[in-house]
Formats: sequence, C-alpha cells, structure tokens
Amino acid sequence: MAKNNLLPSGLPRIESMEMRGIVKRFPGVLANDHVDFDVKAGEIHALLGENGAGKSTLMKILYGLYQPNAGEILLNGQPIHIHSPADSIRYGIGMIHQHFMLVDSLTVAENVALGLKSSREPRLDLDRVTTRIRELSKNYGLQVDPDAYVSQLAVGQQQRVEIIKALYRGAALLVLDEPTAVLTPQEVDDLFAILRQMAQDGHALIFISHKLHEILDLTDRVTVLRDGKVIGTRLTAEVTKEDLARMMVGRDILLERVRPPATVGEVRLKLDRVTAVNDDGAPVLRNVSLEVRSSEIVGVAGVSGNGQRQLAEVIAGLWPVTEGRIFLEGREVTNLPPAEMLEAGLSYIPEERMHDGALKEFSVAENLILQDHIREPYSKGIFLDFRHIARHAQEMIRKFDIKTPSQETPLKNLSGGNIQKLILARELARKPRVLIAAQPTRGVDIGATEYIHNQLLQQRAEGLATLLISEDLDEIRALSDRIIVMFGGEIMGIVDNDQTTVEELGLMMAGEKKDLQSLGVAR
Amino acid sequence: APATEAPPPAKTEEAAPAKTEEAAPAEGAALDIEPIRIAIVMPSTTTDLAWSQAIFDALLRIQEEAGGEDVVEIAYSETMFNVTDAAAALRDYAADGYDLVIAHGTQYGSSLFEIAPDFPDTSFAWGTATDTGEGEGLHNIFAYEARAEQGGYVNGVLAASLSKSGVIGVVGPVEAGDAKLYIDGFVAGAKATNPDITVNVSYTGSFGDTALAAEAANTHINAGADVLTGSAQQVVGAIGVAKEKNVPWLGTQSDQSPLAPDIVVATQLYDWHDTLLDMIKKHQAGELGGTAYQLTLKNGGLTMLYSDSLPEEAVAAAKEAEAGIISGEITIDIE
Amino acid sequence: MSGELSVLAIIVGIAHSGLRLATPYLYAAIGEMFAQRSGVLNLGVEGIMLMGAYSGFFVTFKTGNLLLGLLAAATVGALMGLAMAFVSVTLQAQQGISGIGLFMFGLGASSLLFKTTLGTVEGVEGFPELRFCLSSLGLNSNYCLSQIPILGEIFLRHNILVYGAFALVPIAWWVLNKTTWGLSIRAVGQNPQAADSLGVSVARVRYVTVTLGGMLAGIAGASLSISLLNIFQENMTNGQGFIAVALVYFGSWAPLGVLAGAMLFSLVNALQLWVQVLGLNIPSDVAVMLPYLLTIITLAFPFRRALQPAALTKPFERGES
Amino acid sequence: MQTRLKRFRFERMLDLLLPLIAVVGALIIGAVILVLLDKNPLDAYQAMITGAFANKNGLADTLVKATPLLLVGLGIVIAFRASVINIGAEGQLIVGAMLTTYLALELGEALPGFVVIIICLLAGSFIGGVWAAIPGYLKARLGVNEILSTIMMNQIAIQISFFLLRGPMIDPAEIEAGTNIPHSARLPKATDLPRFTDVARWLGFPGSAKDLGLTGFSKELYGLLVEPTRLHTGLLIAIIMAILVYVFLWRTTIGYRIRAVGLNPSASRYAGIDVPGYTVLSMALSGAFAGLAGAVEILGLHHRMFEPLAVSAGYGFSGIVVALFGKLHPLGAIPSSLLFGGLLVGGDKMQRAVQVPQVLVTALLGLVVLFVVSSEIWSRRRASRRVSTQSIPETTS
Ligand SMILES: Nc1ncnc2c1ncn2[C@@H]1O[C@H](COP(=O)(O)OP(=O)(O)OP(=O)(O)O)[C@@H](O)[C@H]1O
Ligand SMILES: Nc1ncnc2c1ncn2[C@@H]1O[C@H](COP(=O)(O)OP(=O)(O)OP(=O)(O)O)[C@@H](O)[C@H]1O
Ligand SMILES: [Mg+2]
Ligand SMILES: [Mg+2]
Repeated sequence: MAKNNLLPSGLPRIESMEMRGIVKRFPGVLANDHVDFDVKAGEIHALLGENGAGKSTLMKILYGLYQPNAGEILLNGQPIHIHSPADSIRYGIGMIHQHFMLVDSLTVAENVALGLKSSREPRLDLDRVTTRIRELSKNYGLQVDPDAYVSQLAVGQQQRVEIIKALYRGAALLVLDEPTAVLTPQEVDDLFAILRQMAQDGHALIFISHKLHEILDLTDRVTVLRDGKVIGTRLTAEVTKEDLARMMVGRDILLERVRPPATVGEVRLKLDRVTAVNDDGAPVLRNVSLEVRSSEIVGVAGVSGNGQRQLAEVIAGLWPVTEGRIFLEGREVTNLPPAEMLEAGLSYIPEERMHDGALKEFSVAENLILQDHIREPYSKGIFLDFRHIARHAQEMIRKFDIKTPSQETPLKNLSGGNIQKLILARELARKPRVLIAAQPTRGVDIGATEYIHNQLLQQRAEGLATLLISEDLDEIRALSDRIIVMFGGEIMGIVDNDQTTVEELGLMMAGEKKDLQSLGVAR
Repeated sequence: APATEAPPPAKTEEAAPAKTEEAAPAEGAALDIEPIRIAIVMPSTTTDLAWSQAIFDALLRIQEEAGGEDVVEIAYSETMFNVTDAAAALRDYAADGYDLVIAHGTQYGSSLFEIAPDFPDTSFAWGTATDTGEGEGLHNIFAYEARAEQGGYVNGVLAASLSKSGVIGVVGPVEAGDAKLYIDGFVAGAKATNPDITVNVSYTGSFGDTALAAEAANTHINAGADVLTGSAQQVVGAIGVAKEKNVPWLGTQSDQSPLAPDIVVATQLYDWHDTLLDMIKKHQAGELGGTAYQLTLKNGGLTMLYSDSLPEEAVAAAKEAEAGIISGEITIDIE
Repeated sequence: MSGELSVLAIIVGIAHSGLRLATPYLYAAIGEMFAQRSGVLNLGVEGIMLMGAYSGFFVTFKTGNLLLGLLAAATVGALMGLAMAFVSVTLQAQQGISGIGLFMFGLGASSLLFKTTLGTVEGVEGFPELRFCLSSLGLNSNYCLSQIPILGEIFLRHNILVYGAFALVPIAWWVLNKTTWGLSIRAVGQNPQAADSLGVSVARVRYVTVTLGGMLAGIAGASLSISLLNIFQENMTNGQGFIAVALVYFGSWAPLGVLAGAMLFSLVNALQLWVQVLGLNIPSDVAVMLPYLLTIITLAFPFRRALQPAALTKPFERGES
Repeated sequence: MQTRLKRFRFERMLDLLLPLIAVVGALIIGAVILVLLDKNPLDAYQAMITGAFANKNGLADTLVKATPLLLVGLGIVIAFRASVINIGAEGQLIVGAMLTTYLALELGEALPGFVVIIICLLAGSFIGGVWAAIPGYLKARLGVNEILSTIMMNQIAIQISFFLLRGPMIDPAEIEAGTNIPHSARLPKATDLPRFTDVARWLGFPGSAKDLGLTGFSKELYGLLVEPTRLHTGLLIAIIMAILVYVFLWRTTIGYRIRAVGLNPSASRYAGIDVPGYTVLSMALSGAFAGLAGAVEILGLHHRMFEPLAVSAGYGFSGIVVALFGKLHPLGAIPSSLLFGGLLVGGDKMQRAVQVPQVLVTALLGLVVLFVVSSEIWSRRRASRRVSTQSIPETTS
C-alpha cells in the first residue's frame, strides 16, 4: 500500500489535482474565466486552445507564478495555497515552460542544480548532479552534456535540459507547456515514450500543444479552452481532429491554402557556396548555394538551430560571410552593410520580431518607418515629416488590417498577431525585390496566420521573390514552390514541393542528405 | 604636549610694499571694539585642521576676547567649494546686513568683485589675494594672504637639522598656490641649512585625498625620509602614518599637534587674529577696504610653534632663521 | 637624487604600498561585485564607505575597542545596504539614481555626525601591523618573519584588515562558484525568471547580496579610518567608492578580475608616488593621472569579454517576461 | 466617459504631485534632524523656500544654478536615450571651461566680444564632445564599459587642468605677486555673457520697480529681469537648447535613430542603422552639452578659470539627477533643473539662516533623491494600469 503511493523516484504520488473556478484577470483581459480542470495520477491530460486562450496562464497559476483572482486548487482532495514556485515544487509539481527558463551563462549541471539543496550545503555538489544527469540521460535517451554551457546548445538540446530539470526534481505532477515546438519528429517520438513511461509509473501529466495529431497520439483526456473559458473536457479516444478544431475556434475551419500556379521569372537572389562562422570560429553555414526567382516562394525547412537564422542574417548583411558570394538581382552584395542591402531592395521579417523587428516603446507610426525614415517623403533634410508619416501609417493600418487604438499607440500595447502584421506591412510597403520571411506566423492566431499567408501568396503573384524560413512544416508545405532542407548549417536537399513527401522532408531534417544529382537538378 | 609659545607681541611697521599695510597691534585681552556682525564663507570645513580652521579659530578667539556673541556675531558657510554657492552666500550675508563679509578662498574673487559694488556700506575681505580691487574702483575690499614660504623656510631649516638620514619627505596636494609657496620655502630652508640634503616632494593631485596622502608619506619613509611635512586638509592621513612610523612631522596652517602630540614637533601657524582685528577696527573707523594684508613672521601673523621635545640646537637654528627672515637678512628664493 | 636607494628597495616599497592602497578598494569592490552579480547596481558605495569609516572610527574612539569599531562599521554598512536593497528591490527604483541619493546621504550624514559628535579631527590607535614575530609563538627569538628579505618586507608588514581584504578574494570566488548560494546569485543576476521558476527567491538573494555589499563597503570605510589612516575626516574617501564600482566593471564581475584591477590601479598609484619621490622629471599632475590613464588603456585591449550580468539594473517582478 | 476622463486627469496630476509628496516626506525626516540639532525646522524650511524663490536674488541664484544643471542634464538625456551612461559630464564640463578660457584670453582683445563669445561657446561644446566621444568610441568599438572610462576621464581632465592652470595658463599677476594661485587671468570684459540687467538696459526698459510702483512678488520678478543680479543670458541659451534637443530627438531623423539605438540596438541594426556610430555620436552630443555648460559658466559667471572641481561643482552627478527627475525628457529637464537648483540654493540659504552645518543640506538632498526615485513605483504602477485599460480591438479570427 505504502509502496504503491510512491513514484520510482521515491516521491509520493499526486493522486489527483483539481483546479476549481479559477478566475484570472489581467488589465483588460479575462485570461481565465471560472476554469475547472483536473488531472489524476497515471494520466496525461491535454490542454488545448488558440493563442491567448489562457492555457499558460492557468498553468502558471498552478505553478505559483500568478495568483488567481478567484478559485481554489485541491491536491489529493485537500485545498492548498501556492504562493510561489517554491511552494509548488514542495508539493511535487514541476513545469516545463513555453519560454525556456534556462540561465545561458551556466552549465547544464548548474542549471539543474539551481534551487536544489546540495548534499553538502553550503557547498555545491555538481559531481553528484552530473552523475544523476548522466543516469537520466541514459534511462530516458536524452542526450546532453552536463558540462556544456546552455548558451552553446541548440534549441532542441535546451528543451532536453528543461525536461531533465523536471525529471531530476522527480515532479509527481508535470506540466509541459508546448514542449514539442522545437523538436524533430524523431525527438517528439522519444519524448512521448518518456511521457508514457512516466504516466505508467504513476506521474500525473499535463500536456499543452497546438498540434492536434500529437494530442490524439499521446493523451488520455483533453480539455479545450477558448477566450479563457472551458469549452469542454473529452476522452481523447472519443474525439476526432475536426471535433477539436471546432471546439477551439468555435466554427468549422478550413486549414488548406490555395497556392495558385505561377510562372517564375528571373533569378533575384543567388547564394554561391556561402560559408559563415560564429564567434568561436565554428562554421554555422557550409557551402550554401541557392537561388530564388521572381514569383517564387522558396521554403527553408529544418529543425531550429540548424543555420536558418544565420542564412537569413548573411543575406541581410547582419552576419559576415567568410567564403562564397551573394548576388541580388545579379549584383554582388556579399558583406554589404544592412543599410545597403535595404537600399538594394531586400526586405526582412526577422524571427524574433520583438527583439529584432520592432521597437516596443515606439509608436505604431514610428515603427512603420523604421528603415525608411531617412527617405522622402517621411523626412525632408534631417527633419521628419509627420504629415506623411501619419498618412502612411493610416494607410498601412487600413490596408493590412492592423488592430490598434491609434497610430500613436506604443507598439507594446498591440497583440503579437498585430505586431506581426505591422512588420509585414512595413516590409511589403517598401516594395522589395526579395523578401526574407523568418517564422512569419510563429505565435500568431489562426485569423492572422491566414491573412499573412494570403499576403505572401499575393506578393508572389505580383512577382516578389520570397525566401520563407519556417519550423512549421505545414506552413512550408502550404506556401512554398520549392523546399530547401537545412541541417547543421548545410543544405540537405532542395526539392519540388509538389513532388515530395513529409517522410522525405523528415529524413532530411534529421540530417540525411538527398543524393547530389537530385540536388543539381532540383529545379 | 608641545610648548605653545605665546604669540609674540605683534610688531608695528615693517618696510612693506606700497599699499600693503601691517596689522595694528592688539592690546591686551579686552578688545575695544563696537558690536559687529561678521560672516565668512570657506571652501573646506571649520574642522579641517588646515586652511579654513585656521581663520575660523581666529574669529572665535576674537569673539571670546571681545565679550562673546553679543559683541561679535559670527555666521559661517563651510564646504563652499562650489563658487556659485559661495557667491550666493556672500551676497546673502551682505544683504542681511553683516558688516564684514569674508571670502576665504582665492576662487571667490570674481564673484566678490561683482557683489561688492552693490553693498557700499559693507566691508569685504578676500584671501588669499593681493588685489583689493582699487584698480576697478572698489573701495570696500580688504585682501589678505599668508607668506607661507616664510614658515616653510623655517620648517625647512628645522627639518634639515633634525634629519639624520639626509632625506626629507614633503606631501603636497596640488602643485600650486599656498601649498606650493610653503613647499618652495621649505625646500629653500632645508637646502640653505644642508646643501646636500635630499628633499623629496610629491603631490597627490587633490586637497582631500587622505588615503593617497598617507601612502605618499609611507613612500617617503620607505625612500629614507626621517622628517615629513605637507599641506592642505589631506595631511591628516599623512600624519597618521608619521605617527605609526614615529617620524616627526612639521605642520603648517593650523595646529595639528592634537592629532599626534609627540609627532607634530613644529607648526607654522596662520594667525589671522591681528589681521582680522585690524579690519574690524578699520571698518568701524569708516575705512571699509583698500588694505592688503600679509601674514608674515615679522608682523606675527605667522607664528612658529615648537615642541619641547625638539633638540635645542635645532630650535636654535630655526629661531635664527626666523630672526633672519624678520630682519630681512634672509630672502627666500622661490621659483 | 636618491642614489642610495636600490631598485629592489623601490620595488618592495611599491608592492607594499600597492597592497595597502588596494585594501579599501578590494572590500568595496568585492561587495559591489556580489550586488552586481545578482543584478543590482549600487552606486552608493562611496556614501556607505563614509558612514562605515565614521562609525568604525567613532566607536573605536569612544571605546578603544577596535573590534567593536569594525563591527559598528560593518553593521552600519549593512544597514545602508539594506536600505538600498529596499529601495531598489522592493520599490524597484532606478538603481543609478538611488545610488547617487544614497551617496549624497552618506556623505552628508557622516559629516554631520562627525561635526556633532567629534567636532575635530582626532586620531586613534588603529589595527597594528602584524610582524609575525617568533617571540609571539613563545619562541626565544627576536626574529620576525616580516624581516624576511623582499617577501617578508612586502607581505608580512600589514595589519589584519589588509590580510582580510586579500583573503576575501578567494572566499568570494569560492562562494560565487562553489556554493549553492553562489549559484543562486549568478542565476538571479543573469535570468531572474529562470531562478524564480525553480523556487529561488530573487528578492531574498538580492537583499542578501546588496546588504553584504553594504557591509563590505562599511568595512572598506573602516579599513581607512581605523586601520590605514586612523583618523576620520569629512569626505575622507574622496571618490574611492566610485573607483571601486568602476573596478567591478574592470574585473568583469569576477573576484580575480577585481583583484587584478585593484592591484593594477593601486600599484600604478604607488608607482607614481615613487616617480615623484624619486624626483623624476614628470609633472606631478601627469604622474597623478597615470593610474586613470592606464586603467582605460588596459580596458581597450580586446583580450577580455565583458560578462555583464544580463539583469543588471533591471528590477524583477514575477510574471513579467 | 466623463468620469473616465476625469480620473485620467486626476491620475496625471498625481503623477506630477508624487515627486513633491516625496520631497515633503524627505523634508519631514530633515525636520526631525533639525529638531535634534536644536533648530526650528519651520524657520529652516521657510528660509529654504524664501531663499530660493521669494526674492529677486534668491530667484537669480536658483536660475543661475539651474543653467548648468539644465545644460548638463540635456546632455545626460541624450546619452541615456541612446542607452549610454555618461558619468563623465564633470570632465567634459571642465575641458569646455578650459578651452573657453584659453580662447577668450587669446582672442578677447583681437575680436569683437560677441564673436569671441560665439567662438567660445562652439569651442567649449566641441571639446566637451570630443572628450566624451573617446569613451563613446571605446564603448562602441572595443566594448569598454563607459561607466568606468568616464569616471577615469574625469580625473584626467582635472589633472590636465591643474597642469595648465599652474603653468601655461596661470594668471601672470599671480607669478608677479609670487602667490602662484592656480587660476587664469580674468577674461576680457567684452567676453562676458550679457546679464539680464544689461539686456534690459539695451532694450530700454522703463525704469526701476519702484518707479513702476510694483510691490511684492511682482516687484521681485521685475527686479529679477531688469535690476543687477547675477542672472545672465546663459539661462536663455540653456532653455533654447532644451527646446532644440526636444526638436532634435523627436523631430529629426538623427534623433529618431538615437532613440531607436537606445531602445533596441538589435532592431536598429536590422533597420540598417549604424549602431556603434550612433553610440559615439550620442556620447559626443552629450559631452558637447556638458562642454557648453562649462563655456557658459566661465563666460556668464566666473569670467576666469580656477580649480576645476570648483567650476564643475558636482554638476556631473546632479545633472544625472536632473535628467532622471525630468523623466529623461528635455522639456522635463527644465522644471527639474529649477527644482533641483532651488533645493540647492534654498538649502544653502537654510544653512545660513539657522546656521546648521552645510552637510545637513547634502544629506537632505540625498534623502530627497532617494524618496523621489522610490516614489516612482506608484506612478509606474498606475501608468501600466492605465495603458492596459485602454481598449484594444480584438483581432479578427
Ligand atoms: N502578464 C500578463 N499581463 C497581461 N496580460 C497577460 C499576461 N499574461 C498573459 N496575458 C494575457 O492573457 C491571455 C491568456 O494568455 P496565455 O498566455 O494564458 O495564453 P495561451 O493560451 O498560453 O496562448 P499561447 O498558445 O499563445 O501560449 C492573453 O490575452 C494574454 O495576452
Ligand atoms: N506580460 C505582459 N504584460 C502586460 N501586458 C501583456 C503581457 N503579455 C501580453 N500582454 C498584453 O495582452 C494582450 C494580448 O497579447 P498576446 O501577445 O498574448 O496576444 P494574443 O492574444 O496572442 O493575440 P495574437 O493572436 O494577435 O497574437 C496585448 O495587449 C498585450 O499587450
Ligand atoms: Mg499570441
Ligand atoms: Mg501559452
């Protein structure tokens, strides 16, 4: 009996956790509206909902990061109060956060040891932590070097560290907030195996994902949130993808994109055996050659951290090329500064939109002229011309359907989707010859995603050459004419979208090179 | 404690440069003055054991001798390193009806020259300075300065006689002004006594860097110095080291012996008493300014204090130097 | 001029002075380093040093007990650090400006206390130089280890607070890199959200480091007033607290780096004093400038990467990200 | 809607009142200290307020003090807007003052006064800018932390000034008199910045306050403008500069870029802005204002150069406080410099009136600064509440 109550790690099980009538209000947003939710030992319970539905908020309340305005939490039937993560950790609750909670400047082992009592206080006992990490790595197939600094790890590896952190603490109840977003299909399978094992051992698991097939594949029950309210809780075995999608959005949805045929034109962007290295001299791009033509969308697929970001940045003039050459409309532009690349007709939607693409404190109007404020008609001499800037902002807000109280509103008060629309508007308004769009719909809701996709397709029809970098394979498939797969800074293959399969792409994403002949004739 | 020699009776008349007049003698204890209100503005604190304390102590002495606050009312503003603030204070005191307003810092001059014309009934005093502003048509400014090189010379003579190692250390603040005068006089005195003597001079570049001054003293000692001197408020740091290392110290400006009675063996004391008293009297006689005062050994504005512990022949040599300077036999060459 | 002085004696002199001069910088900068590693910039070190110097001196002067004096300095410093922590952690005030406020307060308050309680510069017997004499071990010998040529002369003629300052460096290194506390400090300064999510109390860590930093700054002040100079004078730190903050940047937030910076600055200062003492033909102002110039020049060498704590000066509030 | 608008205004007003409440809080602690020192706090504070604001000389002192504070503060605003922390205004001011002195002495007799004044103002700004550009460059290109380098540059400026003032630039009269006081000769009168009273005379103002029958505060105000006080036209320069900086930062492309670089260097780089270049530029501009402050202090007030620290007078630090109190806004720096100038002047006045040690004023100002920054949390909290209650339309989905 007593033995039955313990997990393999020796922690007591959490037989049941129940959240009742949880209300969480943010200024202007009701993030959780009387939410009831529960999970039992041995169960994997999915939480599903659109961006902003309130999933993370609910879990942060459970983990003690937010305090609810109303409602209660019961553990094994007993009401408990969680004031801080320290409390929840004490109760045996663990959480893998949507945004990594890792300290870059520390090693993996140090990140794991953080906040834990050491066996020989006050001294750190990193040796013991390292040994345990190695054990866990082996048992669960999570390869990671305990002595590596987090800053050196690829995103997928960082995700593993997050999982190890939770496993190390032996959380009886583990919350996983979108853990699969940065993993390869293979890694997802491995993770699922671990999670199933944990459930079998008696852990209670809460799993958040936007990917319906993952939910169907892994979980026992699923709860759908919309606008902070629970729409319903179902046994996973009894629902279909379509049911879930309808519950999420509140109407039937069409996920297909129509990509009309288009005749490609002249080569607008050409990379000829481009190589680049990072600060430590290690190559991040190796011999990358590609072409993008007018009226063409070339998709770049790959697991995060395989050189996609550097590819975008070398083209934008933000990352130095050590070997090879880059041409824009036939003119060599290798290692030109960003300002000249912009001048030459390049537009760039960076993947970290808040970090690289916009200024939170600047107004909507100011953000819309970020590159072009020095040009007519936005300025005369050194003076900004506010009449034209305002007129431009009005036009963009209208044309691109940007929801904002006014053009004077600071950007930080806009939602993520609208910020992304603003960036797209700005880049397209520049009438670029070549567009690099990196993760253009990451974290953006279905409506905005649809809008952005349609804009990209329309620009394609008007002759724009687009390099679309995305970790969302569905997006790549929906929009691209040709697909380039990157792995370890190299191109694994270039294939025609209409003549490839997910399996083929998946293999290349995992590092399998398509044979060289096909590389040559991929056009 | 050092034997504090009573200030010698002030001497009358000295062949002074044109327009420079000597302080009038002070008679006995009870001062014969009308009630007066005096204000003073100083760059450092009244307790700096140096420049500001020297004059503030003199003011307090006058107040006491004259019968207390009812006769001599004193208002002061210290730490007025900032000239703008000092100028505001000077104007304010004048506007408040103080009879004598003292600007105890060279840097206050240009402000003073702007303020003085607006208060024709107030006397102002400016030191250290030689310019009473008569060239600019001003008649209500006294100027005063200390001939620091005189006592410096005497201290130099004393140091040379005391030193066995033949090395003397000097801890200066910034190589300029009153400090430089004193140090140049000191070097001249030491060299005149013993041409072979080494006088190592170092400056800390600041008036208040006590820690660096202390280390400068240490360095001098390590370089073989067995007598030290220095100037400005920073020297309290150096005196601490001298005390620790038991090296005699020669002071200037204020009496620093309370800090290290056994170590501070001689002091050139700036005694502003007579100068101030003379200003007060002139003011009350209706002469509001125009006189430039100098503290000299001869007029008793500079007095030398010697500690009992000093060897007799050293004191004798020092006193001889004093006499020489007073009589004019010794002239001090400074750069 | 001083021909009799051997080069060796000069080197010994410079090294000896350098160690003394570095002492207050080390206390203050190591303390400040802890605060900054946890994400709090305390620009008020100078003010805390002055209050420490005053309280250390005053208590020693009144009781004649140096340890009580040291304790007073540490306590007053810790209290001021606590005030800084309250203002910058709990009230989330802009750290740069609150530090300046603390500095002005410390400068004013220490002088005011000096005026009202002491009134004039006084001296005390400070911590004595230890000479490590064999007689103190009960041995029948007059020999003192401080007489050992060169090494003894440089290293074994200091008082306990000087040794304390240097002992602090490895201790700080150990605490920062080898203890759970140190790990929390490093994490909180780099990514407070992450530390918080693992149950580390960001506020507590910062309170402790800033208070500890204040305590060490207080001791730094005492190292002037009751160990190196043995007096208290108004504004006697004369900008050393600000130099200490700069040394933290110089030292790239690492104890050894801070030590290197403090030693470089102090040794060059000691050197320039010797340059003047030896009567080399360099204007005194130029000599005084040397340490500052050299510090800048050293920093311009690209051999170092700044490891500024990512959360430095950023107040933490849970739920913000 | 009506009530919302009202609440909005009320909260805005609270924002403005908050610093004043904080000042009062600090003064209450000061009152306790005053009582402990056996002084009447009411007398003291009355002296403080009347000393700074009640009569023409107090007002003049406050404004004279506010002038360099404002100029230095403007420079700090520019630097901080670009995310550069300029702690070196002290040194930049000193080199500005030195070059001004040198040029005024060299050219003062040869050229008309106003020409020399303009040359000096430009040169002072220029050298201040160069002095600041050095740490700016070291930061932008070599990653040298500017807090460190500007502190060091201050010391270097001070020592260079001493070197020049006791040698090459010393007043020849000092050498003659053998006193060797390290200050320059007085600058030619023609190079004095006109005082307000001079301007009033040129403009032919009708007469003295008495002639006009003015009494009370209006008499003082009128006196401030036309009667001889220390108030000089440097104040006008500073105010014009504040407006120019405002226009510069918010109405020009360069200002846009400086702010962009300060807010988000990464996004600025993406937008093609030369981030290191603008870092150096903003530092140089920041130093130029400190240098200008130096020039104005020399030409308007001191008319000669003397001990560098007595000229810079802690403006490097108080300028930072002024800039931050003004919410890093050039126009906010105007009232902020007046408030701070008034506190400094009033504090001195209080010291004289009740004869407390000057250092009490320093301690009090420290408390004021601490209280005011600490109080900002409430206005920040309200601001975030305000922003997020503004309605944001839902996204279409
Ligand atoms: N700290 C906060 N302050 C204000 N609003 C917040 C805060 N955190 C979340 N919100 C808002 O609460 C709502 C719910 O957000 P939450 O992060 O829970 O959504 P989610 O379902 O996890 O979405 P996603 O799928 O994008 O992760 C959103 O409108 C969000 O903007
Ligand atoms: N940490 C936060 N603090 C304050 N406000 C926040 C925070 N996070 C989000 N918000 C606010 O919540 C609102 C919704 O933001 P969020 O980015 O979650 O939008 P969303 O619901 O995901 O919309 P979209 O689908 O367009 O991305 C915005 O107004 C944003 O300003
Ligand atoms: Mg979103
Ligand atoms: Mg979420």
